[in-house]
Amino acid sequence: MKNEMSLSFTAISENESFARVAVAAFIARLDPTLDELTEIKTVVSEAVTNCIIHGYNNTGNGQVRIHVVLDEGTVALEIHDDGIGIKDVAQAKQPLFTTKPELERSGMGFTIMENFMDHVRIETEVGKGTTVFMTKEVSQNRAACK
Amino acid sequence: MKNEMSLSFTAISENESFARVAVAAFIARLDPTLDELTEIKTVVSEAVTNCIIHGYNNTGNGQVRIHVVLDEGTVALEIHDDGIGIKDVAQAKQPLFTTKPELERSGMGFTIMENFMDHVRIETEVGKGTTVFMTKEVSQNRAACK
Amino acid sequence: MSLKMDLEVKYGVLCIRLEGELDHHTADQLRTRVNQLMDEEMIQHILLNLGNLSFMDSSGLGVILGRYKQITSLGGEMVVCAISPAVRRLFELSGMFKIIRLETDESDALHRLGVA
Amino acid sequence: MSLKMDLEVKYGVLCIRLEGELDHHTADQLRTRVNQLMDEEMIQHILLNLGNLSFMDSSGLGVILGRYKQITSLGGEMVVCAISPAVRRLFELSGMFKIIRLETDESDALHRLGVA
Ligand SMILES: Nc1ncnc2c1ncn2[C@@H]1O[C@H](COP(=O)(O)OP(=O)(O)O)[C@@H](O)[C@H]1O
Ligand SMILES: Nc1ncnc2c1ncn2[C@@H]1O[C@H](COP(=O)(O)OP(=O)(O)O)[C@@H](O)[C@H]1O
Repeated sequence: MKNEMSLSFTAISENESFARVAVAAFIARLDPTLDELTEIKTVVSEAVTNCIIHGYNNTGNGQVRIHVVLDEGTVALEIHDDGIGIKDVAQAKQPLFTTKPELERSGMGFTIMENFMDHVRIETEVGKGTTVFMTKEVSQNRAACK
Repeated sequence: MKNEMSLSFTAISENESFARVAVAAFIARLDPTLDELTEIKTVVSEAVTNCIIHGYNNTGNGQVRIHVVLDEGTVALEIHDDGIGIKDVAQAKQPLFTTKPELERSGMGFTIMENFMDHVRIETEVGKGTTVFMTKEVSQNRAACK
Repeated sequence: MSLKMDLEVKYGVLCIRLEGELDHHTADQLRTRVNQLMDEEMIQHILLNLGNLSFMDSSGLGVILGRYKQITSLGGEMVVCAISPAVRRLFELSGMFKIIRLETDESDALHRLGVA
Repeated sequence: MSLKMDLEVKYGVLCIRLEGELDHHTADQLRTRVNQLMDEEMIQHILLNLGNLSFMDSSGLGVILGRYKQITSLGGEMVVCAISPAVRRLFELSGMFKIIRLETDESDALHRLGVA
């Protein structure tokens, strides 16, 4: 059974925790382990924060969009902004690389996404926006399925 | 500050609790009372269930859409399906009226929405779908705002 | 959040103890479990313990009314022996207390049903 | 869920006890509070108690690294005295333990800082 959900919300930092909770609530029926749930909440937080800070330059204008598809035990996440885009993706993905050191960014966002998910793919166009596609297989606790 | 969120998901009953949790998480920053939160979760549950059971006839095909706008202390909710629509809205709103007694529907959905929210308005077109618009002023606990 | 159902038959009374959230999705699960048990065992009355039910909507009212009709058609009664504030409000709004008696606790309820 | 911050100055050590979720939104709140306190009082070292932090992301790493730079530029040290499993993983992934020492508890940490 395929089940999907789309979410879009104002690009303000107050909504970061909402995005995590919403995605976690949606995937709850897969009965992921606590570690898997934490990993998914973390990558949602990373990608959404990037849309707000980098994509929309912290203006509070613009919408962040999230699309989640559950298919068997696989979670597919898509997190999107219509913001400034990324010029050099290879550079952006390097650990500790950040274009906003003045905001005390750690430059670890993409590194965490790649560590916590099975696959990460970035689609971006300068001046148009960025989409991060991620998938993860969760170890469904079949015994708990009724 | 205006803050808005849109949500859409597959019209299956498993997603009813997700819809409640997502809306509750989004409005949490208004710091509503527990009673207000319960009221809003209940009306979300009523309207979403109606989309699934009545709008889409329990087929599992179709999407339920929710739009939430927070403006000062007011929550505006819009819950929509592209389903069969309602022929006679005045009749549908009557307490205990239901077109699906065989599914043990209580016919109390609209009555609960009207009791728990400040305003309820229904827009519907047979064969095209139904949208329920609801608003509620929540008593913001200003002391807790930082 | 889902629904935990604890079903026990005591002196011919089906005690239904619910914990969690009773909505359209979990109401279907509850209906299936109760109907199955009523097919298998001789049930005279139904006792509902809703003290730990944190959420209920009109689908919950529907499944309770359905079981009420079922047990009264067999000559039995339905009583509620604990209720949370959220659920109490829905019961009041829909006039459920006109047909379903509220007792203070389970043993009291069993007593009033004349079985214990 | 938001962040609860308990800030206390003890023997010139700023003890920061965090509970809840440290993300970009709450990291901004934490930065403001800590910087304000460091303007007002003489702070030698920073002690982080993250035992009750249920969630952290890379924005949390950023604000911690920022305070680390601040205190080391003043000749001080930063130690962590409790850490939850979720946060430990992020610390390991980003090599934080190479620069920030982990102690078993607060009194131990204060002792190692040479102040108590
Ligand atoms: N949605 C986005 N829009 C524009 N640029 C982005 C986006 N996401 C990431 N970037 C760029 O990639 C860099 C690295 O991102 P990341 O690894 O998450 O670290 P950080 O957010 O700490 O800078 C960012 O500094 C930014 O330049
Ligand atoms: N989204 C919808 N699409 C089509 N019909 C609807 C919708 N919502 C409500 N209705 C109609 O209105 C009636 C009353 O709804 P309600 O008061 O919620 O009671 P119930 O869901 O228990 O039937 C339903 O029985 C149905 O005929």
